[in-house]
Amino acid sequence: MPGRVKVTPPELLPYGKIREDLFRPLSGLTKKYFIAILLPLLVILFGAYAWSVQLRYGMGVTGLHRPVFWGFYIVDFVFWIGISHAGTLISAILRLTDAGWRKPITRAAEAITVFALMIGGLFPIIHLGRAWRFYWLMPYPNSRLLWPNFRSPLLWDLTAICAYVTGSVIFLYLPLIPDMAQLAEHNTPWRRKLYKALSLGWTGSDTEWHALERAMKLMAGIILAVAVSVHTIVAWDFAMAIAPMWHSTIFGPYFVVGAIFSGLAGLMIVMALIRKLMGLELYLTKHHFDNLAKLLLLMSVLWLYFTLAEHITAWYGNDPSEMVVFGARTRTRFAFLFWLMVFVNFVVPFVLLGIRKLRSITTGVIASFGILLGMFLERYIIVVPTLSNTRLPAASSMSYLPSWVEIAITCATFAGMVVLYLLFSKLFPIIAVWEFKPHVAEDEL
Amino acid sequence: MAHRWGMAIDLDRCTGCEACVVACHAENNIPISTPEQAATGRTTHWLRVDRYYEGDFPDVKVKYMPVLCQQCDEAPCEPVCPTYATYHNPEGLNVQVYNRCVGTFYCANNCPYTVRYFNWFDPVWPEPMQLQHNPDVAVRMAGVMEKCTFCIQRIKRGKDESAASGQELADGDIQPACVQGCPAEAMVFGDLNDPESKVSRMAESSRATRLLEELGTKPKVFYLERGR
Amino acid sequence: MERRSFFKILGASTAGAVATGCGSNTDALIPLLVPEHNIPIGEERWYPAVCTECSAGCGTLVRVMGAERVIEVKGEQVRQRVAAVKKIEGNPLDPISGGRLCARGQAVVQALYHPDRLRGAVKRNGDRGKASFAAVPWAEAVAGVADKIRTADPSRIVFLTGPNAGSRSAAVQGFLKAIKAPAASVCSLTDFAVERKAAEVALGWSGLPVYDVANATHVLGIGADFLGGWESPVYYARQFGHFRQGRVGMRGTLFQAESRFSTTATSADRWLPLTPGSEPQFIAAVARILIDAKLAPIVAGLPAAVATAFRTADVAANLKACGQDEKRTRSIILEFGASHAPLVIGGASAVHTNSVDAVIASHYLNLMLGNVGKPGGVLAPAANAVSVESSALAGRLANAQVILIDGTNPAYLLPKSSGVLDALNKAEMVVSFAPVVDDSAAYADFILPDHHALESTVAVSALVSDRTAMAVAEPFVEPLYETQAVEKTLADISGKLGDSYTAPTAADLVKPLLKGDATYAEVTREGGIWLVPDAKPVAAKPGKDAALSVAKFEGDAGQFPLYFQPYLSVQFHDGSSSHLPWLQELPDPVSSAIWGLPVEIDNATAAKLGISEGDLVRIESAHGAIEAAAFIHPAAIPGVVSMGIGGGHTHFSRYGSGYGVNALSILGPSAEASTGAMATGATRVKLTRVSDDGKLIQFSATKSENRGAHR
Amino acid sequence: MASITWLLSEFRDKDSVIDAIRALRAAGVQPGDLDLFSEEPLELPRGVLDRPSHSSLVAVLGAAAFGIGGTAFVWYAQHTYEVITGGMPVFSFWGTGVITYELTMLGAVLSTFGYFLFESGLVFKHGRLKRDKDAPVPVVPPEKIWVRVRCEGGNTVRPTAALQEAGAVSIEAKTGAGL
Repeated sequence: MPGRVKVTPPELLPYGKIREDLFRPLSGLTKKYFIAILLPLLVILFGAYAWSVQLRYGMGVTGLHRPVFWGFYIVDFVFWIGISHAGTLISAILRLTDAGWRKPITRAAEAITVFALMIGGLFPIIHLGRAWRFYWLMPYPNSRLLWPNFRSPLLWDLTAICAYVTGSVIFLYLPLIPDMAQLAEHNTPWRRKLYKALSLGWTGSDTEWHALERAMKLMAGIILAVAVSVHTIVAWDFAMAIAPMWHSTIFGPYFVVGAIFSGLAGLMIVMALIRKLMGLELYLTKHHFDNLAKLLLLMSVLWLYFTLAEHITAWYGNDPSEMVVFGARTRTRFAFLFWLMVFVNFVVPFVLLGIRKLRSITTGVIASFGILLGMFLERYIIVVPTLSNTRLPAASSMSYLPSWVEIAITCATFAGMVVLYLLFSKLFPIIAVWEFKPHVAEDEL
Repeated sequence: MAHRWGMAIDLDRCTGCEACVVACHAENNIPISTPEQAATGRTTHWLRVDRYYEGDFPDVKVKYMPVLCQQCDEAPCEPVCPTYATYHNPEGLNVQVYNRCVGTFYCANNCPYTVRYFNWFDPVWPEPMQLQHNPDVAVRMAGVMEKCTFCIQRIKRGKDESAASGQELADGDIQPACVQGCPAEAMVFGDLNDPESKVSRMAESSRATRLLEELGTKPKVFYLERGR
Repeated sequence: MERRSFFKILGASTAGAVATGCGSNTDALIPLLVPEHNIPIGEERWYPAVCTECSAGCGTLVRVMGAERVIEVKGEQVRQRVAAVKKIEGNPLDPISGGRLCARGQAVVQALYHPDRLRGAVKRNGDRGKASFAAVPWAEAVAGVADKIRTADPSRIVFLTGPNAGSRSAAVQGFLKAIKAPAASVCSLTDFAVERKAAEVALGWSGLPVYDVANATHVLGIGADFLGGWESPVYYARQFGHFRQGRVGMRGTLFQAESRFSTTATSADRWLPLTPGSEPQFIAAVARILIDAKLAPIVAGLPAAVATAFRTADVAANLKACGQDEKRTRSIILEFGASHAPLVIGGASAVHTNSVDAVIASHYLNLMLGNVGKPGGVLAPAANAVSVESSALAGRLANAQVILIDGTNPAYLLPKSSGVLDALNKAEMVVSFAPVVDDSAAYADFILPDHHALESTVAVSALVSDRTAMAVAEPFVEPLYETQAVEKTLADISGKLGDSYTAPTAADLVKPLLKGDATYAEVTREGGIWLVPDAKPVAAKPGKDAALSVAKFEGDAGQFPLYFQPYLSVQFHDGSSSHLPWLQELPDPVSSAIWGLPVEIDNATAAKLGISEGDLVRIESAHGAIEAAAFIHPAAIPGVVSMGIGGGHTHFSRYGSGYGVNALSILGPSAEASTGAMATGATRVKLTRVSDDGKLIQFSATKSENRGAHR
Repeated sequence: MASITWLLSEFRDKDSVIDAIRALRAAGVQPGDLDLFSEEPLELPRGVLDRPSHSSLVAVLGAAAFGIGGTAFVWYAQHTYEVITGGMPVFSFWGTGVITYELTMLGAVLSTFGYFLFESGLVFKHGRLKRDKDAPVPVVPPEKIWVRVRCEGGNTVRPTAALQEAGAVSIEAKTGAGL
């Protein structure tokens, strides 16, 4: 038996072993784990210091200037909101289509969503000139007798992100309940307390299971609608402005596709790491990565299609101010970044993942890192060239480069993702245990 | 009838001397940048004089164009502000309320004229430079957006004076600092709702154009083109 | 006059005692809250004043309001309510400023509240030029200066002044007479000695001719940047506005022939890029074209030599020497000559060795066009126009025993080749009256800081005016620091010497001009005295002979292939405004540069030398070298590099020193022969690229509007 | 007051559970008296043990309530302090549409979650669940399914027989007080 383990599909493993394998990483704290969490914590600490400098002295400590008023923070914002689409969207789509191979992936993906949203949601606050007044965007009866301006796309953002965070936390939480109920049974006292409280006294009765399954089906549908709208609205932050190369109708779907694309890449990396670090080779098999790779290829093509559509319409339209931005992107100042983006977002995935012989977990991870870089660049290329090439040519100005503060804060958010993920995977099984059982009822009907 | 303030700038008169720029600084407590800040693009000029070189040597021409907030009737900066820090006042002015501003930068990004300026740091005036501050104009703190106000404090003062003296406001009684200072009298300010005002007549001129009119922002600054 | 402005004047005339208009309400409401002499909160008062930033003599109107400052009294911080200057505008009653003001005039208030103003008299306690000073009591400083003057050889006392004509110069000349020293020497780029001399030679006028631009139909500027750095920029800009669009159905047309794409050239309809120093040849060609076309006949009074030169000028050769395309130039000149009221404005914004010849020739051109003394032509200066009394600077400085400096900055203005720094180092005593330590004051043994003009009584005659015009102001704000008006300081020094000298006051200057029962008090209420134009203006008395000489340049043409043309910039003028942050961050009209001016290089030269915009380039003459950022100027003349004056102060406050470089410092010592005026445009240089980091800071992009196309 | 007995029986696989339920129903046990406990969701064939649910309706209602309520709130907020910006009307379909949509979705999310807590009985016990809140709950070891039958008045004979017939591994009875 042990020798044949490799070919056994995880669904056919004995349940006890699954449970044991998946719960094992939760217990025991190794030195490695501490270091893995401590290093990113230091990075976060430095990022926090950088932010405190920014709060103390003003936005002047960033690389922003007139007319490039948006820079790394907004790029980060779009990037992280994009990453957040990994989870919810993927797990919701796969759940709705009942794709069986999704099962070991969904939890990991949904966790990415929640953390990426928490991180991404910080940036609209970090980028404010007076961050300590961020709550002025909230609709609450205030002493200024003034409600916020609901016509502002930033209010749309706020509403959408609030809805999305709420939805995705619930979406992550619901399928965790049965697992936590199990975890509550044998464990250290404080963990037992925690899991007990969080599992709300789950007993595993068929009433509960029915409610859970129904809620998950509904949630999958709703969260899909929210996720699409969230990134559409993020895109509309740009598209609603009458700035050249922003005022585009395809920005909504373009951003959604880009978001899923980067989300998948993020998921690929996270899964490969989990697999390696937690010894879950049995559960996250080549099969899963293969499927993810195919999805990545699909999104890569879609992304290229949108990029092409976006640029060819601008080029053909030959609007003078758009052409300046177009030129800056493709020929002059940002050309290197632009073509690097096309290379890592399209050429690299197609070579590494499109050619069957080359397709492996390693190449998938390499391609995914490329895609993450490419998608970061994409957002940079959308934000900066438009702003630095104003409609009145005389107002155009020097290029934008981030300052150490912006870089530190950006790094801190990546570190934050690592820390949050490490904590999460120590507290909760990263693969939904109960979902592993084969569903046979439908076959019987 | 309510006023509708507007400006006309005759580019044929403008010599690019930039007296208007200093007038604006003196009137509006505009922060002084340091060379380090200037090098990173943090200089503030509510009113700037753009220059465009055209033609080949020796028939090169320069077009000077004083660009200030165009006080658009349909201002793109206004709807995007989540806190109503920028809104439209009853006299058609595009008003910036510093206290409400949280600094989202959105208005500046959506301004096709790029006339919005940000306070990157708290402004510094070494003693005794603060004595020059115009008490009619707020000094802005770090983190808020600012821009040309058409010297709203002068409009207010003009209206107060007219109310106190019982004399109706005449065309030209109210002048923003830039208009007042312009040696070539290239800039004219007045009420666009008064068809007899100088600015209304200049706006009717066949030489009159508005900046980026095709965007539908309906600016209230009229430029009279050069050379005719 | 605009009604509001009129109110301002009314307010000003009664200010101090009773507030007017709506202000009385405010007074009634808070009479007990503020001391009597302070201005109620929120209330504005307007006082007339005089702008002394340049020599034009604009009358200004100053907005004063209450303000608060924290001062230290016996080690304690005390809040003090003061009347503070808020804004400076033009005085609408003044025919020169007409209620308008240039950028520098409006920035003056920053000089008043400059953080680096000297708080009192100081004495040098380190090496000369290092600007190391310690405060001393005024009495000690005055005594120190007086002691030196007492023992010095009066003929070796050199008093350097700026170009201002008025109460200050009267006081200085009186003082020098009293101590039996020679008259003051004007050390300035803006005394317009060339233009004065030319007017005297060609038209027999003493004072600067007035060009009636407003009533001309076509103006041909030759070498005179009359809208930028020239005699009276506000006056001419106002006229220009009217000339362009102020007349129904009539738009004035401006042609500008100059070696630099100056402010005037940018405003011109056509620009004729002249080879530096070729103005006389150009004028001869213009004259010949006009004569041939029978548009301007040789008139009586034209000296025979000039008439012959004009009549026989070789148009093709001359225009070639000037770098002009003959066909283009001919059509421009013919349009100009055929116009209803053509006017030539000749000047020397950049002085060449032959500039006086050029300006004289321009006057003769106007005589031929028949516009001298007529509307739309050249008008005679007012009868009382100030003629600057001056002793030649050359030679005296090197031999100076005591150097007193007021209103000028020789260490900055004079090139290194003049030996000015040696003279300042060598002199037994250097005294400066500068309110802020500048390049020259850094060498001073004593600085006896002057009041700011707004804190003192000032009377300044208008530089360019066809009528008697003198702007007069009494102070209306308390002196901020322990400074002292130079008039008083000179009287103190003279008192120590036992002389009975008293400085002439503004009132002394005004009184002879008063007509009827007008009083000095009335004059100060209005801000000046402006009489109607003289009924019988001084007639032109042409006749003195003149030659059309060829300009000479410093430096070998082979080794130094490029002409170097420093110019008076809009923001800094001759560098005297460089310490004002508003002007430092005022984008240069040409390059949009802030905090330091670049050197302007044409496309071809830049391409040849591999220089691109923002590069650091070395500008080297036979007399020195400077390094500045490059600006590739689309309208620079091939082979001519220009640079604004005003950067590179060694000492001029925190805002003025260290930004840009001093273009004047590498000039050769050559001068215009008949006037001794420094030939600012007569030096050749070569350029080399140093690095790509010229630290050029531009506020906005300088681009063409034509942009973007399929590619 | 009738005493109540709960039969707790353990099964090894789903098929025998289905048999057991069918047998119990045949023995007259109401669906409301039956509960299954398992470690994983049991998807039973339709008609075996249906539990009617209103979750979709509740989600729609919640969505509609939030959408309408949110829109009304925006309308109210915009009109209490009318500020004109950019020439846009104070309140418009286009400008508010996005907010309406997001709030609709938020309503659906919250009502779905709320209804889940209610329906599952985890937070709001109701009906049958409230009645049985003191009933014994089996500990579910892996790979096991428990069937709990509520027998009123100690009438356990027929259900026990049905369970045994269906292949129960063990059956134990517990008695407690009913309502």
